[in-house]
Amino acid sequence: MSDKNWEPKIVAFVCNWCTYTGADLAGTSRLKYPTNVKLIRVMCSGGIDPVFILKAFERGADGILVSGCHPNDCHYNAGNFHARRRWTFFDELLEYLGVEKGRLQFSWVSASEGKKFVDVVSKVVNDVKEMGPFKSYDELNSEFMTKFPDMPEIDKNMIIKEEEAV
Amino acid sequence: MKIGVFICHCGENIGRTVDCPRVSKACQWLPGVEVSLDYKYMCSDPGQNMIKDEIRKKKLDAIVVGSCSPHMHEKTFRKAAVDAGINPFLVEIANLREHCSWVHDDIDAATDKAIDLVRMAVEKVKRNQPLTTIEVPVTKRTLVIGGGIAGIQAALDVANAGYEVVLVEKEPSIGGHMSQLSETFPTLDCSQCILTPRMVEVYQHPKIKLMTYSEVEKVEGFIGNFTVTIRKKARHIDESKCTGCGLCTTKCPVKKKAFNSFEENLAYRPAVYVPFPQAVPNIPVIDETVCTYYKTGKCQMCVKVCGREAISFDQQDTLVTEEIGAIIVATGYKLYNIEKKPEGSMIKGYGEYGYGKYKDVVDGLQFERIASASGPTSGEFKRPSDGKEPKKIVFIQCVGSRDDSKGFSYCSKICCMYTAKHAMLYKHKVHDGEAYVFYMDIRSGGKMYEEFVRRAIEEDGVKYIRGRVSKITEKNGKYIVKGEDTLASMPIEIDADMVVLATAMIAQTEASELAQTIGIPYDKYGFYNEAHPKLRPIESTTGGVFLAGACQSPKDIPESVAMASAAAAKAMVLFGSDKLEREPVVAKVNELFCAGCFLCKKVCPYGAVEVKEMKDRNGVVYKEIAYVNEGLCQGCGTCTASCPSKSIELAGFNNEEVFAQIAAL
Amino acid sequence: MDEKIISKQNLVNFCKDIVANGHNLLAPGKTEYNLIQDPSEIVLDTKSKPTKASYKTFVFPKAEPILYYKRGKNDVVMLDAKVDEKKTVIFGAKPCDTNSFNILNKIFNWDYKDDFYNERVKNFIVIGLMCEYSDRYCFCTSVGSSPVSEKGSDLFLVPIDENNYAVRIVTDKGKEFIGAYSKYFTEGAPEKSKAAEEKVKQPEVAFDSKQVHEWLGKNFEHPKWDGVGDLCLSCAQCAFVCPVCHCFDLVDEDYSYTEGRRMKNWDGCQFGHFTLHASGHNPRDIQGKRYRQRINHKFKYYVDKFDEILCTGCGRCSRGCAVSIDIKEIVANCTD
Amino acid sequence: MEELKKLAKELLENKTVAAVIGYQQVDDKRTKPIIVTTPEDASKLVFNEYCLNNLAVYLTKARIKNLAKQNGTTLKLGIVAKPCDIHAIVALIQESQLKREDVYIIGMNCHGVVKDYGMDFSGETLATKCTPCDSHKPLYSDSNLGEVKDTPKVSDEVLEKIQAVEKMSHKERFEYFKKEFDKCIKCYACRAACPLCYCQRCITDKTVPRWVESSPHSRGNFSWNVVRAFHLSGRCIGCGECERACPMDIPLSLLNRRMTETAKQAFAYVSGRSLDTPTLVGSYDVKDSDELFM
Amino acid sequence: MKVGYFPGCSQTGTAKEYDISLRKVVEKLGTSFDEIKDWTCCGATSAHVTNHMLASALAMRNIMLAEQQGLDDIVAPCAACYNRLVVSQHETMTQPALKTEVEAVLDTKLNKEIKVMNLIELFQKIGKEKISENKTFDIKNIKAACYYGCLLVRPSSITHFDDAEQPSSMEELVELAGAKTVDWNYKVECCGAAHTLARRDIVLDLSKKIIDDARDHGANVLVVACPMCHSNLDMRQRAMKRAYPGHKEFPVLFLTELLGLALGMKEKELGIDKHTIEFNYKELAAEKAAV
Repeated sequence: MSDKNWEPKIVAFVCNWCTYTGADLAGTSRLKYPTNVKLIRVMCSGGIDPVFILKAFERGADGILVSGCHPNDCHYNAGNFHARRRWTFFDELLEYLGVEKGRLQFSWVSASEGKKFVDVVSKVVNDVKEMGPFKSYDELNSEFMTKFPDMPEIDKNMIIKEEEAV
Repeated sequence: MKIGVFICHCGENIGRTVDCPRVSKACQWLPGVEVSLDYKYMCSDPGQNMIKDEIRKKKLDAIVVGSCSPHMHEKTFRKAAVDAGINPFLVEIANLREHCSWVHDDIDAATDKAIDLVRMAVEKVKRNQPLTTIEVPVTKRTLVIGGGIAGIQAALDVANAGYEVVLVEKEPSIGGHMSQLSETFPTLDCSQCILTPRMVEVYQHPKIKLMTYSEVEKVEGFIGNFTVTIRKKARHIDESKCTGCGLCTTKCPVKKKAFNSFEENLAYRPAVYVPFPQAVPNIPVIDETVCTYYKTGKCQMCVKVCGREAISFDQQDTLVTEEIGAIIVATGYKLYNIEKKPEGSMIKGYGEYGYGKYKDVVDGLQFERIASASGPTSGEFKRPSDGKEPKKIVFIQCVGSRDDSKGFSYCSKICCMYTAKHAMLYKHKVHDGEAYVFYMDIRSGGKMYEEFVRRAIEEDGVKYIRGRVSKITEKNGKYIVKGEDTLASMPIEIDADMVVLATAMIAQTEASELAQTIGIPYDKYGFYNEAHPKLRPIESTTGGVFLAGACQSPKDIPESVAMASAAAAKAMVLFGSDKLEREPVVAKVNELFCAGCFLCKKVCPYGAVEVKEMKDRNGVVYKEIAYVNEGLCQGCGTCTASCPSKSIELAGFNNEEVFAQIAAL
Repeated sequence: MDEKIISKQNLVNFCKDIVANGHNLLAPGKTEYNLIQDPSEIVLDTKSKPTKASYKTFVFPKAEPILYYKRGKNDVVMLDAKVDEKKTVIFGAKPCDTNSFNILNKIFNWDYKDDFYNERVKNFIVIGLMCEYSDRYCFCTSVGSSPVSEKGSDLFLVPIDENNYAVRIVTDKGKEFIGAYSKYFTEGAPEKSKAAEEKVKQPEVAFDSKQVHEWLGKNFEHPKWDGVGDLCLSCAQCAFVCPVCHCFDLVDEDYSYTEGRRMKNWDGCQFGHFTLHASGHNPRDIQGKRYRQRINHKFKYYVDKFDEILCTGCGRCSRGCAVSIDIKEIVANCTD
Repeated sequence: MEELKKLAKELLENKTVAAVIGYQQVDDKRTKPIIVTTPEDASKLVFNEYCLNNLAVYLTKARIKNLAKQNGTTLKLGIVAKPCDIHAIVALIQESQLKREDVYIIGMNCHGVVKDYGMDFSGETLATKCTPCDSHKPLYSDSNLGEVKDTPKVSDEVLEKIQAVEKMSHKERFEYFKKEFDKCIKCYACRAACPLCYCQRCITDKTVPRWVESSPHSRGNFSWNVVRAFHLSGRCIGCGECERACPMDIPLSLLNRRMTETAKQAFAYVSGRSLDTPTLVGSYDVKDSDELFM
Repeated sequence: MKVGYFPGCSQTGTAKEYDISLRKVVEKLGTSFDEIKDWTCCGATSAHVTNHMLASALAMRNIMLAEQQGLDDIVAPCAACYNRLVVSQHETMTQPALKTEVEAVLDTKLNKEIKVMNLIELFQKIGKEKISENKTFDIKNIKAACYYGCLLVRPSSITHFDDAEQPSSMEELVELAGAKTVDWNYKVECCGAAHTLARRDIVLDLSKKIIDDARDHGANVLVVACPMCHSNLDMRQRAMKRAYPGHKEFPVLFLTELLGLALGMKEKELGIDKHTIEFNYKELAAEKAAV
């Protein structure tokens, strides 16, 4: 991409029992993956509403990972089976609307698959890096944003990543 | 709202890759954050005291702790918060260790990410609702599934403590695989002799309700409050009348139609049978599939000989419902049948070594029966094909286990020991016989185990060859075993009279189905998963369900017994109090907007969603809506995602909280 | 009033110049009014059916930011949104559309002067076109207008023969505007355009708005409202395609952790939650009450307040209604 | 036609039904819905190729339901329904919005309807929802009326359009739908006209948290249209009312139909066809495939 | 039906009779071959142990030609060719780096996976039932030991053909043709072909074991589907006689020859007279009768 320093923003919606724990295992095993991904924990993949995914895109996510327990292994028996039907439709729909497959990826990662978690995350990050920023979705949002590029800075302290705050 | 942010260095674990002071400084500027601090070990007493002091001093409403995984210390920090006077559900953990410092190298990037994670947690905690734990009653009854040695032990332990037990066994008798064994290692005492008294004790125990020839059909409910439906299969014998005289079994004209599975198919059994003489209960079963009466409507020999009129051909399966507080799963194992198409098996055999083709290639349990004094050969070594005494036996270890390409990757654990035992038993009876053992490694960890193997080699002269067997071919009644002696680096050929395969212990055929019925996870082999491999090896991840014996992984008898007693203790811990506290992570319906499509009811895995009638002032029902039974809800949230109008929310993980996290990205 | 003549060819040239001068040019398309890049695409047809949606969104946008904000730890700064000051020419609008300006000007300049609206209108040049279309839903004549009404137009086109249009200069703004394009215009012949106008078939007058006004004042509670309410599905199609419905809603929308905007969006009185109070109480809880509000607002309250009927008689709401509710029929029935 | 009037009259007279939801003629080539509550008005009922509405939408309306409650008992609601409308009724019953015994279905044999009022009925003017239709006789009905005629055979316009869009690149598709959705004014006519959008409070009206941005700008329109299509996935019965109701001519049936095809291909399920099968959304099969999304 | 045909070098030389009988049998069963034009070495020779790239490229060249010729599947009757083509295709298609390299060497793009069939798969495709349908000559006196050798079934994870240890698909065809089969132990054992020139002693030992086991289990004919196996088992029998006095000659037939007999063709027609060990069905039958 044109901006060399661009780093994609990746959100992962994961279930508490398998993928979150799998990610814990990746940590315990000191495996490495890119910092781009941030996890949002829900109890079960069955509880992941596809609208969360839209919301994350609205908030500038360049790629999204959704992951839960393998089929038959759901902590709640059947949550992921329902999720599977839901995801089938949602993924088909977004794909049809022109969102590339790589932007939204689904996987099953169990609590013992720390390595798989790392592989999955790395794949999402790499795929999204290759595709570049999710400009087309951003442009949906820019309709009324770009007109006023020079918003005044209220409070220097708001730049939260700046070290010398105060 | 005043929020406190506490960043833990975790010694160097977080501090090495995440610049903790920078994180805490940056978080000071988040809206709502009153105080933001970092400390070496937040989970230590001084760390917790710091949190408590700040809560009291600054009158904080909620806290965010940036530390290790919530699975580690969420409870610790919640407790600290409660001590300082705030609701435990107003505590959020930002996982800065497992999800940040340990998985990243770049300090700048990891610190940035840590700030993001804390910010997300702050935004979530702002929306968190104070929740109170839910108390549920406990039914002080235990269900033990499986009547092998593990199930027997667990049932006896719980019953002896004074609690009621329901013991369910799918076979006509309890006893399990242990009852099939000839002798046990490393003491070589008789398996039946030590087991039978236990079986009888179970049968006579006033607190144990024994249900043999029965299977668990449905498990509903949750820890302390399970409702279990058990299918009692039709025995076609009236249990209340039968005296166990056995006349029917001896008079049954069906002689060679059904294999005797207790004898590992080395003998036949009649259509009405008791699996083995010491069976508990000593009540026969009629096998509908071979009984002449069920085929032709004639015969009824058993009816004629039974003086008690106990034969009941039209007996049907019955369903029994039991209220249960804790479940101990002790369903055991089976042997890997590597025959090419083993009947009824999910796992496809790979058919090497001529198993299933050559009659004299047998597996471990078959050899146990041949060696057993009560077995088909009355304890004399005779090979199945022609009944001759084998003069040369080859034992092959690790058949189907430790084998990535054709079998299973895991070590079957007990085969080294029982093969040594087999070879020893053979040598004790056939003094001029030769016994060869092909092994990969000898794994004999355990009290007196290594000594036992040495005895087989040194005293009994069993020949151990390190190497694998490539092929067994048959020639003139002999079995040519081709293999390699890897210590001598030589190919080797032995013309054996009989071959014994130490096939892998694998999960029961319906292990995964039962797991799904109960709602417990299992690994890729079908063995049940423990909640934690080190610290919670007895519990399944489902509350109130405990594991005992080989259903969790291959185990020998002492290990199974130990695990069974541990499971019993776990069940009793549960019964120690009258009420159970449950996390209040449950779904709740917005009654104003629920349209009553009941999609939530359809997707709920626990049947926790019920129909509620909404009535107007005149008592007329104006709509039917969903209602969540808090006792049954386990908090998965599948209902919340499926609700089209978003009129059902999961406490603790409600949509506003998730959205706040997304917004804080 | 001045009148000029322009040939068809010059009309295209005129439009081309408008675009070339950097003005927005709007003309009716199939569904809605479109911004035109290539004026040769414009089809001027007095017999064409009114577009499904009016051009309301160009003066009173369906969604517009009114301010931007940025939150700090303890404070907020705000920045007013501004209106694009580009001149916009609406070309070929029907009299039932142009009439909307007269009506909307009143509400947007009443107790509060709406800068967003007024700024936009200031930059508008409206070129109306005589209308020869009429179907069962048209009733401009019943609300005091007509297919040849110049109300709201700055310039008004009347076809006088196959190749020429009469251009009536209605306002000074219109006069000033065509001054720069005088080369395309020749002197007019008012008698020809008069003749053309007289040939136009006027829709029948369906009701007397005064009587309706009176009836509405007396029949706030009338079982008739429930009948309509039972059929209406509670969407806002009627309000949103209406050239003069002007209700709006204010929403704050974040677009990042600290920044956001306040949006002014169209709202429709037929939505169930339009009048839903935070308490849970809803004064217009059933559809009949909401439809009654719609009719009353248009033919009673607005008349009381501004002496204008809040309706141009374009019939769009009825034409687009999924369940064929015909406002003309209902209003015509508002008599004893 | 006479038999319809006669039946409705009888049903109302003998109090089998409290009302008959049906069609009345407006002019030659135009009908509109009518709710007949008296036997006298039964003569207003008609059925022909201009009966475009899917009247099942009325069955979930509180006031209409109240009509059925008379003197402490609940009468049935009669409805004149095309075979495709009956699919919606089936779906409503499956989704607990209606009880089978509470509705009297006057199932009409149907050979298609026109695209819009005022058109002559022919192959060219056949409504797009009718081209792939295979239900010309009611699946479920209490009375089955109307003559059986052949439906004109025309190509499946919507499917062709779907395929054409599928051939575009992702970028082009995104742009195409952005342009279409941009037209949306959020009048929610699509929602109002849909018999299966019966929620008491739509997800888009939920403000805390804000699920779907209410503004009719690009982003809000995109979200709304995605959520609408998603909520109907596996449920849409293909009556096409949303698209007909849309004042801005957004090709909504493209999305609905596309998801219907997915339901067909991935799960061999067509919504509203059987009262005996569980709904696709809300049930599962352990053998469902991951292939479509993984 | 038309099937792509990759003959391989043996079919034009030492195993000419295999080629002849194959073409005749296939024709009789109503199928014709579309031979790959300009086919070259499959790479099964020393290439695959000396130069991996060369071995892959050689095989893929033939597959590329098949693709360009518009074929969906090809048959490689020689087990060595079959194995090389299948393995190369698998490796090339699953390793992007190798694929790029091979494509560069071949100066083309490899787009589609061509299904490479061995002899038995060919008959499965044509339709096994066609054999029994077209059978005109009774060969019930043949008791065949079906010999698969090493290359036909392995590695099973790539070939996905039959069971690597206890295959049975050839028996099925032979029995459909009317002959009997025996159950024996050496179906997939090595015949020593890799050492055929360098270590004749090993070859003789291994091949003799195969022949002896077949005979011990009551067979009177060995049936093979590989020209390498055939040349070892057939041609080496004279040497075997010298090395192991008392060795009795044992006929070795190609599967296609056996099928040809059942379909009513004469030995000479099928090229069986080219074998070192003579075979004549009439004599076999007569011998059988004499016993």
